[in-house]
Amino acid sequence: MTDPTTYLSHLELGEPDKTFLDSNELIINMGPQHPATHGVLRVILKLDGEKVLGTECVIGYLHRGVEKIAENRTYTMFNPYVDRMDYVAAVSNGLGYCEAVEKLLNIQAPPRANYIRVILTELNRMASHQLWLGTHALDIGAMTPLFYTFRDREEILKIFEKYCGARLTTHAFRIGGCQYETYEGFERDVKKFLDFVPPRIDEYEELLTTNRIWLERTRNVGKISAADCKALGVTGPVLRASGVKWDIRKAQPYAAYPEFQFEIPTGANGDTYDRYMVRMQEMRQSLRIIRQAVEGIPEGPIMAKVPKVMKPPVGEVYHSIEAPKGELGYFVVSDGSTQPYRVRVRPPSFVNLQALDVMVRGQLVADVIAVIGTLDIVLGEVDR
Amino acid sequence: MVPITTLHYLVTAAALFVLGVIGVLTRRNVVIVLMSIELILNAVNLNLVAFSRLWGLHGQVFAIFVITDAAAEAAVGLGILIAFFRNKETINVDEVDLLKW
Amino acid sequence: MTPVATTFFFYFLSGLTLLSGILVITQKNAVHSALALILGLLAQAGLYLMLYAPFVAGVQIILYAGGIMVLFLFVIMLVDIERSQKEEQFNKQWLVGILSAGALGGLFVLVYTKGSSLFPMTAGIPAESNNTQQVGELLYGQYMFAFEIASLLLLVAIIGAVVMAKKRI
Amino acid sequence: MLEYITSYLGMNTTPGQAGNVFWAVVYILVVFGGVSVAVIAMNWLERKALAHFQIRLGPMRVGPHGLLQPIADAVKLLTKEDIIPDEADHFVFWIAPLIILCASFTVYIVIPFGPTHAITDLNIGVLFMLGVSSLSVLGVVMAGWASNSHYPLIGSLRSSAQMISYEIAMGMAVVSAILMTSLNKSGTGTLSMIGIVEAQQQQQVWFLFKFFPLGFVAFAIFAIAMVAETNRAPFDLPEAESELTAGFHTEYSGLRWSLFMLGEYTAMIAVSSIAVTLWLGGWLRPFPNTLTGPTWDLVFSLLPGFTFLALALIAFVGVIRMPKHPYFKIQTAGLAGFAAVLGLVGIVLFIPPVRDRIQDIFWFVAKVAVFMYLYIWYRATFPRYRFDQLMKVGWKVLLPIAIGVLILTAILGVVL
Repeated sequence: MTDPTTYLSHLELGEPDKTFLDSNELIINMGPQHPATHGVLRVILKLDGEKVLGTECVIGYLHRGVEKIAENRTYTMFNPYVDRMDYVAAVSNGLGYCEAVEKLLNIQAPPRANYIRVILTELNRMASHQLWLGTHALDIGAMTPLFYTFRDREEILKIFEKYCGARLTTHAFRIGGCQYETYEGFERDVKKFLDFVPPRIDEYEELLTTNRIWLERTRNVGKISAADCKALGVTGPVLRASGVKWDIRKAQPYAAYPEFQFEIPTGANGDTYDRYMVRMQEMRQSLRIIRQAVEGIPEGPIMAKVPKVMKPPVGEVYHSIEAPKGELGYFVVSDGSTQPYRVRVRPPSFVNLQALDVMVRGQLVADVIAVIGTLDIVLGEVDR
Repeated sequence: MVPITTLHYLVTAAALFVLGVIGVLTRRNVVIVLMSIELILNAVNLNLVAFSRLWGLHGQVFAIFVITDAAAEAAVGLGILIAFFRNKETINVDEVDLLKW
Repeated sequence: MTPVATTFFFYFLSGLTLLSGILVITQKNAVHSALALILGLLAQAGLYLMLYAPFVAGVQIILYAGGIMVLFLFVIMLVDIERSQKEEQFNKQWLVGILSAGALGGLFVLVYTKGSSLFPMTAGIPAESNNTQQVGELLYGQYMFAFEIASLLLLVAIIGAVVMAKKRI
Repeated sequence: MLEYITSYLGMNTTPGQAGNVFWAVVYILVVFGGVSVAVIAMNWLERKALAHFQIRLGPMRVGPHGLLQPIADAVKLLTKEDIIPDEADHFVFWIAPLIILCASFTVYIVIPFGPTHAITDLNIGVLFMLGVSSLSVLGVVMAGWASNSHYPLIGSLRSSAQMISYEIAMGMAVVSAILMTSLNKSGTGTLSMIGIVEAQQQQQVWFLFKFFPLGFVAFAIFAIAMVAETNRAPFDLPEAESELTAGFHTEYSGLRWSLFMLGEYTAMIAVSSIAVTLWLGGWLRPFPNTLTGPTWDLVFSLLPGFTFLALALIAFVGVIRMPKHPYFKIQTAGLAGFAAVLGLVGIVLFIPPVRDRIQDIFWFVAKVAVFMYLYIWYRATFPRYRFDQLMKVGWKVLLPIAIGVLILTAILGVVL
């Protein structure tokens, strides 16, 4: 039997210190097999007792080369792949990609398609936030919200399933609009959902918002200033919780968003509690958007005129949307052929994860868990 | 069967005391030296309690004082040990030969 | 409550005490020493019970086994055991040490054999039922001053330990 | 020999005090078996209750409504491979769960289930309980150290700090209750568990309501500290799943792991018993002052039987609501049998001699059961504290309040 350390010797791993008095640091590996790293994130923590001196994220355990795959697929064929990045918000991913390619092709989705897109995307934002809330609360030790949120997320997934047959990786949209007309009773289902979910959100808040332990665990934990957020490129609820009123749905409107009224909730302190509050309010705003959309949904075609063989003119386009986790951007370069020359994704989770080190330095191990939870990362998207 | 008398307890205590003394004199690990001191204190306690059976409860009161003292001693001793370990990275008594560091 | 099988329990408990004492001073690993010491402390608590000193026995369990020994284990974990285990365990004076300790033991035996007539070997059994109360009365009556001094000692020890263990003062 | 056995029956005391070894052994076996069954039942109840808090069903497959699930779990754990890591300190690794288990079970020596239903009555009963239950921290520390791994080590360091910190507040709260026992004519208190309950009987008040709200505050402090002592949510940092994978027992598996669980649940029942004895009047029935007279006595003595009949009724409703599919035939029959057993026990409890004997135990167990439910409730509701916050709560909130309550109790005791 070969000594396993011989394999490691060429890696020049320094021998970690075995003691952890304050003169020495303790280095622990959190993940990739760890219940609270949301998949396969590996964080190397340098600790002084329980205090975090520094972190190092090791990513790539879920790398599948999504961007490279795009170069060998036609524009249409690549569409389902994007669902596999942020698999809890697959609809948003699809919307971003479709709109980017539409921009490249210079076509416009018809208004009815845009309305359907908004409804589904906002529903998916709800689903993503619910999943985030459940797992985040579980990380901090509250078990029960997880089951409540999953119960309600189920209703959203049912609507998706009825609409396009898939629950998670939906592939709901096509380039140029939507493939499917809404099913019989779609509006009724959505309206029923709109009526039933606000009390459920109150229920989550009842468990957490005023809970003393929750407050102590989240207030002043993982603070990040607006300046730091901007410097690191952090977007989404994390940015808004630091007090920056930046939402691409308002700043660079896409789909049917200009036609709806909604607020951008912001926080003040940029701590975990503010991020929690921002997301909770975003859920309510999403409901507001869905209600406006489902009530004002126009009749008409759902698909624009799109050539059977897609050959966009030579050029490049960057299009970004507000995914549940932040700015999701697609940079698509066309060389005039049927396949994209290059697709680059700007995933919000990947960029937001950079802020981890800034947010946890000087805090405790338990806060690392809380902050990983509050960043709302999905490793499929980080590693792509 | 010999009835158990006070002398039995005293002999036990004496043996324990001797064991403690051997530990203090021969071990190099400071933690074990401190533990040997605890052994000595315990031997004294056993003596005190054994005698308290003869001459009233004063012995037990003293035993409680000794336990208090042991707690204080352990806290300070281990505190010194940690401070020492932090500076010299050793817990060997033989190397504790400086009055300052 | 009358003790059952006094002789057996005395030899059992005192044997356990002495065995643990031997283990404490011979074990290589400090954690094993601490474990042996805990065993010895518990056995000694049993001896106190046999001596009709239940309060001292309770204090022994709570303070010694539950408090001081946890502190010891805590510190042993903090300091580097791996390396100290590889070092020489006994110092060079072990022969002298054992000889002098043996001489001390001989002295004890001498004193006990010569002086055993000074005190009665079996004594009236003090009433156990209000032992705690009597100890309390002594502590807060006759030994009030000593008690207060002891509390002061503990305060000093707390401050001392904090100052010692603090990173930067 | 027979005489030795029967002689105890006439004595009105615990077997330990009577010095009757035979009955002491019988009591020990009964308590050991009873606690083990209680732990198994608690395991099932926790999973079911927690499941219903969280709008799910919990175990449903093994036996009707998952009643046999704990047994299936036990079989699974016993047959699992017992893994000891190579680098672990084998002896310490082996003995750590046993220490926890022994410490938790030894406490039951002095728990009074009734005026004579205790293994023995030490006159340092409370001190003994606190001391022995504090020994379980040694097992936790040793398990964490012996695993020779980082997460268990951090877990055990956390737990040792936590348990020592909360023991102090706990002790102060206990002392204020003991102080209350001395408020009688002779002015002498007691540390004996039976004596404490008898003092409550004598003073005609549970210490929970004595000097309201002082007794209540002391009780609340104890109730919080005891959750921390047993490493349960929201103070379950030593085994915080999301932070330290499983804390001090990360490296344990199979039988040894189950010993930790057994120890934890046993300790939960033990500390709840202390709280019940000190503040909730132990085996005394509720409302002894307002609802007096032979009629009320009769009503209260019938309650145990009715409780079991109600449980039987619930089980019977379950039988009716079972699916009628032939697949569920055995399960339905099993549940019906369970209902019948419960009903039978209920009817047996109506027989006058049994009724009078069992009453004390019933009230004690019922009060402990309330605490067990609280434990589950906490776990379903609260997030977990962070380590520094835990220390802050222990040292800066609970301890000063406990000392304040102690001083006020002493002053009131002298003045009144």
